[in-house]
Amino acid sequence: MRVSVQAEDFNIGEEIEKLRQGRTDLGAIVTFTGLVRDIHGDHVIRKMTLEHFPAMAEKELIKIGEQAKTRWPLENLTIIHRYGPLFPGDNIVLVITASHHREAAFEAAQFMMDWLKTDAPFWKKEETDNGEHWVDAKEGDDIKRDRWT
Amino acid sequence: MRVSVQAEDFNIGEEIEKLRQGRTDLGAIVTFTGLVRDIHGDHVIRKMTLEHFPAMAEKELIKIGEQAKTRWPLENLTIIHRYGPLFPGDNIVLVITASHHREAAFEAAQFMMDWLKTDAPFWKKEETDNGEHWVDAKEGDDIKRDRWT
Amino acid sequence: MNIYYFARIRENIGISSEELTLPSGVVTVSELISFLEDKGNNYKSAFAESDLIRVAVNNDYVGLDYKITDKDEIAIFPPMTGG
Amino acid sequence: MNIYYFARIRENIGISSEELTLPSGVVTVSELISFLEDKGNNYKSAFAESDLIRVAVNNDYVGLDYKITDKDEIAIFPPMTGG
Repeated sequence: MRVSVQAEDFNIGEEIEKLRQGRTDLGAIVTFTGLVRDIHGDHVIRKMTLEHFPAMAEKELIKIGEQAKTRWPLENLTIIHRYGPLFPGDNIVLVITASHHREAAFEAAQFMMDWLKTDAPFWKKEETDNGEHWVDAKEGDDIKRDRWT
Repeated sequence: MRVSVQAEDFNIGEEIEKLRQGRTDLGAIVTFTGLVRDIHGDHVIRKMTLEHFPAMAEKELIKIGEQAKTRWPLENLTIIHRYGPLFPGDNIVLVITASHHREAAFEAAQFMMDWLKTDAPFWKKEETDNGEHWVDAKEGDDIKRDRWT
Repeated sequence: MNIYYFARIRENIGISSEELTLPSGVVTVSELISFLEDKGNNYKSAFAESDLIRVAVNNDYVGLDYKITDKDEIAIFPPMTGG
Repeated sequence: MNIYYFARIRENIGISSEELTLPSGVVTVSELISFLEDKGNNYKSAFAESDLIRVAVNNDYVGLDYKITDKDEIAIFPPMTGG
């Protein structure tokens, strides 16, 4: 398991290489990449700043990864979450799962994304054509997370 | 939509770049990569040869991509399927979905993989420590495909 | 008509394609397969399990009761195992 | 005890952390928040909606009825919006 909380960008291709390197037992690799969109609702996004709680962020990502590993037969996984100022088109988050079977890889990636949204200590602030504001947590996100429990 | 049936390997990182290049409207990118495993059941796999039906393969992949587009709000998608001799650790198939929202990207990728397994005209032959044989279609694959209908 | 074979069925029969004039009395895919089975044991073993036969006519999947003509391009193959 | 604030709550209060001696009579997180609210309108607005408060003690998420001690590190923040 590789977990990283970082300001720098990540390279998805390189991260996949790291995780599969020298291995011939993987049948399925799923990646999810979350990106900054240029529109949110009616507003144009100019910039998105991600604040995080350094003492907890990596620990919580590891916890989510460990949970996924107990629920699905994963051979390997990667979670990278960025913080700091980001712009439309930029990468925010990357989850990679590797398994013998495609269902496990898909489901574990979805599971981790659902939990990340509600349980990883990160907060998004948007700078829009209508001023700056903190992104509200969506009630739907709790529901998505709780379908796994 | 980019669809390719090819003998050559593909580079996942480059394929993601092609699909997102110059765009700032994508919120979620999901990739699925299917790989040749070194074990199948009790047997060691030395080589896997993928036979295909050239006149139909690309057409069927396009059809599956079009279906995914009518069911989910996808901004872009890629399907690449290799044929010919492959070895453990090699890439077989790549599906990429890009959407504003993560559920659409995840579900459309799963949908396309389920349909590919049963409806794309490719056949796998394995060379194992126990001789050569054609891989049997799994009944479960039909069930997985049919859950979408 | 041209008939193309793929994968296990191609190997069982021993050829990857053949040209044929639509035999009289043959209307459906299923009847074509019965006709081919009479050509020899290689065909018989190729088509032994009807559950494991898939057919495309002019590059579209069809059922065994699909009606064919002498101008059709027929492809016969086992269930797909791609992906 | 040290208290850390994040995101909207940090901005509402105007500081990112402060040191405090556990006030007498304060046992739970919820009571600590009530105590802080009395310090001024910046705290009141930060904590106006109790639904929108999340708390961690010593880097573990806890509920509002969690019992705290003077040695704890408290973090108070709005619902997370990462991912």
